[in-house]
This record gives sequence, structure tokens and C-alpha cells, in this order.
Amino acid sequence: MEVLLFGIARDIVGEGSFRFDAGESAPGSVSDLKEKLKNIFPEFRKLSSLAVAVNSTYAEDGYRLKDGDEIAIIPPVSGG
Amino acid sequence: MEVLLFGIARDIVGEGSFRFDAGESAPGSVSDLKEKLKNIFPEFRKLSSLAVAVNSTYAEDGYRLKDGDEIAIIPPVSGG
Amino acid sequence: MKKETNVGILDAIDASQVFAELSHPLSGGSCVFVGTVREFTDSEEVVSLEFETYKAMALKEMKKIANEAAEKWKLNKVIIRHAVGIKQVEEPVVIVGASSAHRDACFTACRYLIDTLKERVPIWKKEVFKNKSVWVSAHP
Amino acid sequence: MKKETNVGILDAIDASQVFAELSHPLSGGSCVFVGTVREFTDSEEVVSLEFETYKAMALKEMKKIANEAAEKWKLNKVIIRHAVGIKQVEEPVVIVGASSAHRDACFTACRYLIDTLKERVPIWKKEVFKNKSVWVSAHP
Repeated sequence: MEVLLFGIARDIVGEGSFRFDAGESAPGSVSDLKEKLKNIFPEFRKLSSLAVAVNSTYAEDGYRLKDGDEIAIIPPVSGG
Repeated sequence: MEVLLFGIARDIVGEGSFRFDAGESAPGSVSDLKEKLKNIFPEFRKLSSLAVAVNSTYAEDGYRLKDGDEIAIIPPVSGG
Repeated sequence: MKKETNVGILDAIDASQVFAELSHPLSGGSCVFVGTVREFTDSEEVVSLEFETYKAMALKEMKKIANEAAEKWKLNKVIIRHAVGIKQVEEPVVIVGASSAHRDACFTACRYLIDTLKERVPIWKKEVFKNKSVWVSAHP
Repeated sequence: MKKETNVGILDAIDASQVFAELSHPLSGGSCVFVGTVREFTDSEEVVSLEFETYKAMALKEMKKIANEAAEKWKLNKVIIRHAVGIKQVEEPVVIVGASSAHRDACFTACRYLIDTLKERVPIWKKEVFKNKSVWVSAHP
């Protein structure tokens, strides 16, 4: 499972995307994804907020991630 | 004493200005001017409002008109 | 007052440069309102609008309004311009705008500029319909 | 929905045609906000801003916001555009605007467009100062 990274999320990880191996370690839901990411990269815990987009739409914590979903980490936005 | 006329005020009088002869008939104050104008041209009584400018600034009713003042009738404005 | 204010009575309104004119290194944003001729008034088709003004007084009032806005809010630049003459549907007739460090100020000021212009600046608009013409707001 | 909405992510913002684009025979006015790069943030001198976006999602969110505005108020046209890349002081980075029959609607909608864009559209701004750079709003 690949996760797209932007802004400070990309800086924290050091790359534009992050791959979870299939199987046990792959997150099952949006909240699971956030928690796993914070455990691997504790810097995510310091952000003002952390959202996840699935197929280019904001996704609720309870959303079950499916094969083929385009998943992106959305750190605090600051357009305008 | 000459009075400048704009918009519907000019249409009511039929000219761009109106002259009061010097002496008794000349209005002494802004309120006097409005009253005299309404008596000569009753159509002015039908307007939503009627203001007077002296030297290109809105003038209070009590203002005493002086020689050399530039006087203008300001019917309801409708810019924008 | 050090704010830059710019007012004018013109034959035509050119909106293409207004944001460049309002640009300022200490501004984070500019808000501009442009008023245009609408095709219908109370479902009657408008052929054109005719604007006339008492120019010396109009410029004086516009300058006052620009200065009032610059005193009420933290603005870096203010523009108020109005057109006179005959205007067709969709043509711009008035442009007001302000730039400021934060957007609250320029939005609020921009609204103040157009509202106050409509209340006080000696400009008169005649709506020309197919079979009649009317001085707007003249009668109750 | 029949309203015309136009959204975009661009390398540069051109504000010169926005009022022509918002023009509509049934509109009495248009309100436009342009956001520009400010020289100082909390009295620190800004060298430049860098914007990046998740483009597919940003366009989708901008379209949603434009449609929401057109449902909330009677608008004839809506525009939302944001720039990406490196921007210098005074350069425009965002433009939002609406046109409507009466000015209340376009003013309120324009404010909604920029406020909601700042809340929801996935665009990230990095402020580059002389000795450091900061992702804006990233940390509390």
C-alpha cells in the first residue's frame, strides 16, 4: 500500500511517498494508517492536524482502505 | 443668485441652472432656498429627498448663503 | 495621512490594471468591487444607463470616503472611480477597491466604499427602457 | 447546476481579465479578492513563498467550494484559481471572485470562497526567510 506525501509530510518522511508492505503491517483503516505513521515517524505527532484523503477526497477515520485506493496524507493546509 | 441643477432637478426646471433675482426674492439660507424652489416648481415636493451643496460640500439647512458661494441642488443620488 | 488614495470620474472604467494598482509589498490581499449595467430592473429590459455628475463635488466626496475608509481600517491603498455618460448592458460603471495586510480589512473597506458612494456621491443614473426613462431613486 | 464555475491550479495568476470573465448580462456587480505575497510575517522579512499542491484533490475541492457558493447565494459566475511554485513579494498567489445581480451576494460569496479555500484546499505554503524556511500552519 502506497501513501502520497505533501508539504511537511514529505519533509518528515524524506520522500514523496511511503510504502507499507502488504499483510499484517498494512493499515486497515484511515485511523489505523494515521496511528501507524505516527509510530514510525514521531514527528507527525507534533503537527497541528493530520488528515487523509482517499481518491482525492477527505476520508473519515473509520473508512476501510481498499486495494486500488489512491491514499494521501494531508498535513495542515495553508493555501491563499 | 445662481443655483446649479443636476439629474431630475434639471429636468424639472428645464435648464442646467436657475437664477434668483437679487433683493427680496433671493433665499437667505439653505432651507429658505429649498422652500422657494418647491413653491416655484412644485414637482420638487414629490422627490424622495432634496439636498443643497455649497462650494461642493453638503450644506445644513441653517447655512446662510453668501455672495460668491457656488450653490447646487442635489436630488436623490443614484451612483454605483 | 500616508495612505495612497486614488479617486476619479472617467468616461470609461478599465478594470484590467486595478490589482496591479492596489499592489503593495505590505499587502497580503486586495478586494475589488466592479458595478456593471444589468439587463433587467424589476423584469423590465434596460436599453442603457446614463450617468451624470456634479464633478467637483463628486471628486471631493470620493476623496472623503477613501480617507474615511483609510482611517477606519488598516489599508495600504484605496481606489474609487466612477464612469459618466451612456453605458450599455455589462459595461462597468464603478470600481472600488482596497489592499491591506489582512483580508478582513480590505473586504470590509471595499463594502464600505461602494455603500457610502451610493449614499453620498453626487452621481445620477437614468435608466433608459424601450418606452420611457427614469431617474433612479428620485421618487419614493 | 447552470451556474458557470471556473477553477484552476496555475503557474501564475493573471488578474487582468477577471472582471471580463465574471461579466454577465444579469449581473449588477462582481467582487474579487486577490491574495499576494506580503513582505513581512511577524516582522520577519519574507524572501519568497513556495506553494505546492495535491492537484487532483485541490481541483476537486475548489469545484466543490464553487458549487457550494452557487447554491448558497444567487451567483451568475464563480472563479477560484491558485498558483503553485515560487512566488516573490507582491506576486498574486490566489484569485477568487463571483458576480451576481445584487452586490450582497457577490461580496458574501467572495469572502466564503477565500475563507473556505484556506480551510480545505490541499495547498501548502512554505515561507522562505533569510536563514530558515517554515511550512505555514504545520505546527500549533
